[in-house]
Parts: sequence; C-alpha cells; structure tokens
Amino acid sequence: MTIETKEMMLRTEPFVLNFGPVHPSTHGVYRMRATLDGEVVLDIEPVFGYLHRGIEKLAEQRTFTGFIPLTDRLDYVSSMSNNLAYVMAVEKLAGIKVPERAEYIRVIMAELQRIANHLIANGSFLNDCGAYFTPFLYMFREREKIIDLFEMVSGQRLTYNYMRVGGVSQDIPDEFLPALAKFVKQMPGKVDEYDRLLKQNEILLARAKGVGIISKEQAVNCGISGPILRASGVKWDWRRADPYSIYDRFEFDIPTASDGDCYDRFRVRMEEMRQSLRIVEQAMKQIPAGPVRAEVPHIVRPPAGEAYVHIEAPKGELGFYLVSDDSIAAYRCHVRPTSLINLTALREMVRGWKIADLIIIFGSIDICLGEVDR
Amino acid sequence: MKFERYGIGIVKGLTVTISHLLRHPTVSQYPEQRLNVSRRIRGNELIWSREKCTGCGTCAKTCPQGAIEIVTSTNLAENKYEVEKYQVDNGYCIQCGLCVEACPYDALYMGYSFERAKYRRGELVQADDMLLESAERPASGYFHPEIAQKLPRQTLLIERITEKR
Amino acid sequence: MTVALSGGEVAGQLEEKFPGGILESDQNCLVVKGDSLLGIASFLKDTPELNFDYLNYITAVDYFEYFEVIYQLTSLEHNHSLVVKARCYDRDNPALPSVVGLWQGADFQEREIFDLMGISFDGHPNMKRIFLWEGFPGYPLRKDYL
Amino acid sequence: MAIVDLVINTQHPLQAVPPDWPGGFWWHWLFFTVVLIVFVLVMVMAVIYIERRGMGRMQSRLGPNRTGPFGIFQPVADAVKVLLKENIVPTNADKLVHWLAPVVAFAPALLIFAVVPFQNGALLADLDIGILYVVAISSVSTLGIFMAGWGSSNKYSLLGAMRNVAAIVSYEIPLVLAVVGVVLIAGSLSMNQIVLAQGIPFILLQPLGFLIFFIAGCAEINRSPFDLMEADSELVAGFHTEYSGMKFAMFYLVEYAEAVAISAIITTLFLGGWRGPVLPPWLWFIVKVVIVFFVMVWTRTTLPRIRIDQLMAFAWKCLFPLAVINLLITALQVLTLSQDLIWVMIPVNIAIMAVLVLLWSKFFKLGWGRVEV
Repeated sequence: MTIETKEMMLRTEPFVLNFGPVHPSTHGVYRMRATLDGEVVLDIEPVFGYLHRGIEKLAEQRTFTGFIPLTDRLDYVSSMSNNLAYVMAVEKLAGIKVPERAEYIRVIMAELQRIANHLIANGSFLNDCGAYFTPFLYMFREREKIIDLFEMVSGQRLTYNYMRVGGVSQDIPDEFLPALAKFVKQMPGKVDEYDRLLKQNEILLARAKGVGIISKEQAVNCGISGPILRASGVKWDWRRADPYSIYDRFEFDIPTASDGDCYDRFRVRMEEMRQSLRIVEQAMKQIPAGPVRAEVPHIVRPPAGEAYVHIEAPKGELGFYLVSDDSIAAYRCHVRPTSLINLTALREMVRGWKIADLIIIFGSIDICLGEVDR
Repeated sequence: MKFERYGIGIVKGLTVTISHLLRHPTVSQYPEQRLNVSRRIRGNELIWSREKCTGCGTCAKTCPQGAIEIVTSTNLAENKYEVEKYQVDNGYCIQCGLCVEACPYDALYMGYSFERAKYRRGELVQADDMLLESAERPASGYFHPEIAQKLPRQTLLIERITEKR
Repeated sequence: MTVALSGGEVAGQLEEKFPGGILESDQNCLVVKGDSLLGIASFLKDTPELNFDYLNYITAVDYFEYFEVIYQLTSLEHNHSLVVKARCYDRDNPALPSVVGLWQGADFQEREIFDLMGISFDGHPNMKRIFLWEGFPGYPLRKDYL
Repeated sequence: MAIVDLVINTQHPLQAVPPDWPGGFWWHWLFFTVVLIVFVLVMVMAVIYIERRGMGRMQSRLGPNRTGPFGIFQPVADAVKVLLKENIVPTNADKLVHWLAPVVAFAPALLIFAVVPFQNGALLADLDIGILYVVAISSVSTLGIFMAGWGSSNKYSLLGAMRNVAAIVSYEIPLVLAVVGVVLIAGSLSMNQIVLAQGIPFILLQPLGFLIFFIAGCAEINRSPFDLMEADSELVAGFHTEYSGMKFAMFYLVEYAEAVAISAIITTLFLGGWRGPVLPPWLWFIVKVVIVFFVMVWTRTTLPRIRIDQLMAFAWKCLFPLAVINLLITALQVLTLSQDLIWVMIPVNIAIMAVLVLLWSKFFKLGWGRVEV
C-alpha cells in the first residue's frame, strides 16, 4: 500500500440524515432527506404526504356550505383566511353580493388572522434559531388575545368556520368591538417589545442575515408569494394589486425588504403586523350597521361554471379554483397551496448552508403542513 | 457612533426578559382557575330537543361528516313525522355547528360543556334521551341569542391581565 | 386591479406564430393544443408586452371525455392575468409537456397532478408521486376513482 | 458550624494533608466527600428549580408549581419519574460504550468540587495546583459525551457529540488564558489562596478576563447561546437522543452539576469566593453561585443559539486574541504596579475592556456562511 505523501487527505463521504416527520422543528409532519457533508447540506429531498387527507376529493362529496368547516383544516393556523377565500370563490361562482357590514367583519377577521399567523410564524422562527421558547411564548400570549376574540364571534378557538356564503355566520356580539379596541390599542406596544427583544440581537443578525437568500427573479419564477416574495424585494400584495372585498378603502403600506434572507422575512412579517393593525383600526371606525348575511339558501346551488378567487392570505396567495356543474356540491375544488409552492425553492435556498441554517431557513418560510399535504 | 453591532441588542433583549420577571404571569391554572368560555362556544356534544324536533332531517343533510342519523315514521293521525331514533356519533362530529344553523325549528343546540371526554368509542355514539339537555349538558348560545344572553360573560385575556404589577 | 386578459385577444397575437395551436378562445380562457403548449407558454412568458412571469397555479379537472389542465398566469409588471388550458383526450396515458423549465413553481404542482390525476408531464425532472406512496392503485382525483 | 470548625481546626488551614495523618485525613476525607456529594445533589435540584421557575416567570408563565409548596419538589418528582422509566438501548448501539458514557461524563463534574473552597480552608483537598486540576478534570466529561454520541449509533447524537468535542477543544484555550490572568494577580494556583488574595474581587481587576471566562465557561458546559450539542430545534436532543431512564438522568445531572461547577469556579476566581460581610462564608459562597447561575438562566432565556462555524470563529478569532491581550496587560500591570496601587487597575482595566470589545466587534464578523457545493 502506498501512501500519498503529497496530499494526505482523509477520505470522507456524504451521509444522509433524515429530518422528520417527527422532528421538533419541522412544524408538523414534513420530512426531508438531507445529504450532508459533515455539517454542510449538499442536497435535500422533501417528502410530503404524511398529512394528506384528500381534501380536494372530499369537497366533491360535500355541499358548498358543508365544505367550509373543512377549509379550516387546510392551513389550521389561519383558518379565517381559508374560510374567506373559499366563500369568496363560491360567491363569485354564484354571483352573490355580500352586505357591507359583513365585508367589514370579514376584513377585520382576516387581518386579525394575519397578525395571529405572523405571531406564530415569527415565534417559531425564533424558536428554531434557538431562543429558548421566550419569543414564542410572548407571541403566543398576544395570539391568545386574538383567539379570544375569534372565540367570542365564532365559538371555537382553532377551527372557526365563521364565514358563510353571502356573509358571515352570525353578527359580532356587542362586547366584541370594545375588546377589539382594547387589543388594537395594546398591540403596537407589544410589537415594539418583540422588536426590542430580538430584532437587533447580534446573534440573531449573525444567524439570519444573508442566510437563505432567494433572489427576486427566482422568487417570482418559483411562484412564491406572501411575505417571502416581499422580503425579496417584489412589492406585490394581492390586497393592492387586485383589491378584493373592500381592501381598496383602507390605507396601508406594503412592507418590503431587499435582501430576501431569513432576517428580512422576519422583519417583513413584523412590519405586516403593524400594517394589519392599521387596517383593523380603520375598519373598526368605519363599520356600518346592517345585515351580515345576504339572502342565500343554506344549501347553495351555483350555476355551472368555474371560478378562481385568490386572496392575500398570511402565508401568501391562497386561491380556490371551483368548478360547478349546477349541483349542490363542487364538481372540482382545487386549493392553490401557498405553503407547498413556497417550498419549491427550499432546495436552492439551503444548499451549501449548515444544518442549523437549514432549520432556520425552513422556519422562515413558514409553512403549514395541513396546507402542504391537504 | 451607533452602538448597533456592539452587543446593545443583546442588552436590550436581556432587559425585556428581566422585566417579565416582575410582571404577572399570563397563564391560569386550569382545574382550579376556570375561565368562562365564549357564550357561543361550540362545545362537545350536540343537544337535541325532542319537543321541537319535527323529524325533517335537515340536520342530517347538512352535516358534512354524516354523523347524524335520524329515523322517522309517519304519524298519519296527526299528519307529522314521529322521530323514532335520533343518533349522533360524536366521534365523527367536528363541532362545525352547521346542523344547529340549518335546523329550521331551533331544535338543536351546541353543548356549552367542554369536558366530556369518554373512555370508549362506543360511548361517543349518543341517541335519543342521551341527547337531551340536562344539568351536565347545558346548551350553548350558538345561533341561539336568547340563551347567549343568560350565559356568563366570556373571560378575555386582554381584560383579565393587568400586566404591570 | 389585475386585468384578466381576454383569451380571444391573446389568441389573435398567437395565431400567426402558432397556426393551429389554439383550439378555442373565449372571454375567460385560451385553450391550446397539448403539443404547442410549451411554445405558447414560453412565448407568453418572454414577450415583453405580455410578460407572464408568475405562474399562479396549475390544476387539472377530469371531464370524463378529456382531462383539462389549467394554468393561471399573471404578469407582475403589467398586472394582468390569463388562463391557459390544455386538454388530454387519452385516458390511459395522458401526457403534456412540462413547464418546469419556464416556471419553477410548477415543480410540485405537476407532481401533484401526476399523483392525484395521473397526467404525466414530459420533461419534468422528477416525475414521481408526491403525496401518495409508490404503487398506490389508481389516481384519486379522477372521477372514476371510488 | 461547630463540626466545620472542628475539622478546620484539626489541621493546618492551607495544607491538603493534615499533620495528624492518617486519622485526621480519613475523617477529613469522609466528611468532605459526604458534604460534596450532598452539596452537588442538593444544588443541582435547587438550580433546576431556579432555572425552571425563573425561566417560567421570564417567559410570562409560572413554571412547575404542583409538587410541594411552590413546586419545590419538582426536581425530586422528575428524578423519581425518570428512574422508573424503561431503559432503552438501541439495537445497533455499542452497548458497553453506551452504558459507560453517563458515568464517564458524571465523574469529573463531581471531582471538580474537590478543590472548591466553601470557606477558608474548608475544602476536600487544598491542592497547590487547584485551578490546574479543575482545568484538567473538567474536559474529561467531553469524553463521556463523545462516547454517548458514538455509542448511540444515531446520526443526530454523533453530530451533537462532534460539535461538543470541537467546541470544548477550542474554548478550553481562552478559558485557561483567562484563568492565568487571575493566577498572575493572586500569585498562586491554589483555589483557597486565590480567594484569600481577593481583597478586591477579581471581577473588578480582571473584567475582560471575567467576560472571557464566563463566555468560554458557558460554551464548555453547553449552556445557551452555545448549546449546539443539544440544540433541540436542530438535533432533537443531541448526544442524549437515545438515552432514557437512569442514564438520561445521569446526563441531566451532569448538565446541571457542570453548571454549578462553573458557577462555583467563577465565584471562586472572580467574585471573591466565600468572602463577604455579615453572612457566614459558606452562605456567601452559595448565594454567589446561585447568582452566577441565574445570569446563565437569564441569557439562556433571551439569546438565540449561534452556529457551529460561528462558534469556532468566535473562540479562535475573538476570545483567543482577547485573552492573550488580557494576559499581556495583566502581566505588565503585575510587573510594574506595586501592591498599594492595585486599585488603579480597576478603571484602567474596565476602560481597556470596553475599548477592546468595541474594537473587536467592529472588525470581527461572525461566520461566512455559504459553502459552494
């Protein structure tokens, strides 16, 4: 045996590490097979399907109204937005006009849901960074206040099932608006507190800045939407670009960042919470009295046709594509899965980074497995 | 000179955490401290009123899970349906509340209680008299504003906590 | 406000470049032939005045006689959108060209359609089942799957 | 108290072996061995309680409060629970190594306390090379951790263990260099002598040394923000992923025993050990240990974790040069300044620390990030 004297290289080989489906920071039952060279990620292969329930098939066997509770189970941390997107699709299909008051209630709910979702997204992102549950619990405290409000109007804390075709299920109770006003007054201080807690933290900057960059072009090409797209520098928000519901009546900014790294995504979400609060505040002042539900039969029968409606859900563009064949159930219902499409670029984003970066990049994308697998 | 990169962020974070040491904790100790749930809560178990029910079967049709089973017979003498069996499989129920919403005669209520876990699956299937309202099965105000009026006000975290000591 | 481009209008621009490529066009959509899908798609993406750089979603519907695959495109620059449809009449081995090369976002969605509807996309780098396991019998979203 | 006085009075205060050897020696040995084991176990339970309650309150929750008044028996309940758990050994594990690892890791954590003075002369062995002994012993537990990582035949465990070895090998150097500064001022390696020399606590004379020692100490014992070896969001539980039951309890004990040990050493070297007014010395010692530990809990609650390459870069590019500079400056000061002028060192050294930290944070960039693959 001869020894190479010129280069005494240790022979190493990459190995495969299996992340998930049960791993503390895969946010559900996501699984990826990572090929590693030491700590460096060479390649990952995502494996989906651990939460596949065939929601699209189930929609074909349920009435249009009966499918609303199931939309709660798609992206279960932002159920209100799912409800909204779905009922809007049915309304477009059936050509139903929604009463004014209901539109305002919907906007308030959708924006509160955005705050709640971003609280979870940022909390778990910081948790992935290793801040031992502190930001997570602080953010859950504020989310709890939002959940309280949702519970008040809808009677549930996670699967709200609040929106209905042609409006919302019930009017908001009398004690809702005072409680909301209190929340809107208190929340900006809390957001500032989160900023103080970790936004400038040198360790977080070192960990998240410049990590997991996705360029503008690539983000658009991958169909990425929501805060991730805006963090890459594309000023694109469906609330502005294609104002649905009554979003054209409110004043708000679209926060963007330029680098497209994990830290920017974190910052954009933080800023979006402030903007959402602004919208809620305006909607609260303008909300008119009146009916909250159009005259729509409980079992809707839209005419034959197809409709695609998308909204700016907290995670990005959430759309429902419905085909009706003039019956009480959808002929085909397709959900545009925001989380699934946002994962497209994960492989390019993590290649060459360390395991620890893989975790935080994944955390910064903010997916919900209920929506990825459906 | 800005002190952004010199550890000032760490110090700021430390002040936030230490200030929480002096605040009231947010949590409540569940079995001892009970908070009032929403007046509209869609709690466990469906509540059914035998008197109001006409046996139309709308609830069974609207149920997305098919958890409600209703068997009726025709009473020709009084020209109405007799409900022979009304059975709910709570194991399938997703507490969506669509049946309560759809019932044209207000004969259905969501439950107000939430600690109704069972040890066996068989016990989840409830029928007829088991579904009536009783002391441990109060009705919730979901789609029944008249009941909601009487229920205690929901405890809100935002009102309950005074964060400054 | 996103302007939904009329299929007929766009068809006019496409007709001379892809003769016979367009099967139907109406107010809402543009139905193209499977063979010319890739050419039309790249034309739609690369023409500056159309510039469809964003693929909203792809989905497929089973209409018994044929499968319809729906592409919704948006241009972030001009803020307009277009629905393009392609049809597969072959029920046993439906196939269409893959658009992954143009819009990477199609990657998982095409795999999903392959998994649940059974339409395979030629040219996709990794045409495998995505949600269900290998060897799952049938394609659940087809109407004849029970 | 009386018995402690008795023990101390039967021997020369600064000698490891008392003059009336062997009877006095064995009496001394037995007494302190029992005291140390009890001290370590009680302190571990106390710090676990402090950490969980303190962290709970900082996170706006209560922490354990069910077992006993204010939940003080929670660590006991945890210990009982964990002892009743099934002992699971993976099929492919190296059985012997897997079994031996917790013991190897635990022994040094206990051994460190042999040279820590609880009050003047009250220590198991007043070695002349006390601090050297600590440095030598404390790195042995790495071996146990690596054995655990290797023996589990789990990739997560192995990654965690590798990170641990890399981190400890690097952080040992600034740690020792920071200690040398203290030794230079005190003029002795004996822990008891170091405490006796602290008319002014060395944290004031050696602020930079303290900072380096604290950071490097945190890294040595895997406390946040350097807890990469356990990194629950990355590596599930790092080296003890595959451990359960009693063996897991041992690792848990090691983690906190080491934390107490580092707190005790910091107390001894920088905070004046058992010295303090009014309270009895041993109580002062415990109070200071708890305070140092609380600071660790505080940082753990607040800070995110750093990455492995940043960890190494931080050790070699930031702490190591700072430690060397600190050592040079201290040596210069010891050479030139007379004993009466020692208070001059306080403002001078604090100023030097501020300047150096600012300078380093300006030029120093953590990590580079992406590797081309």
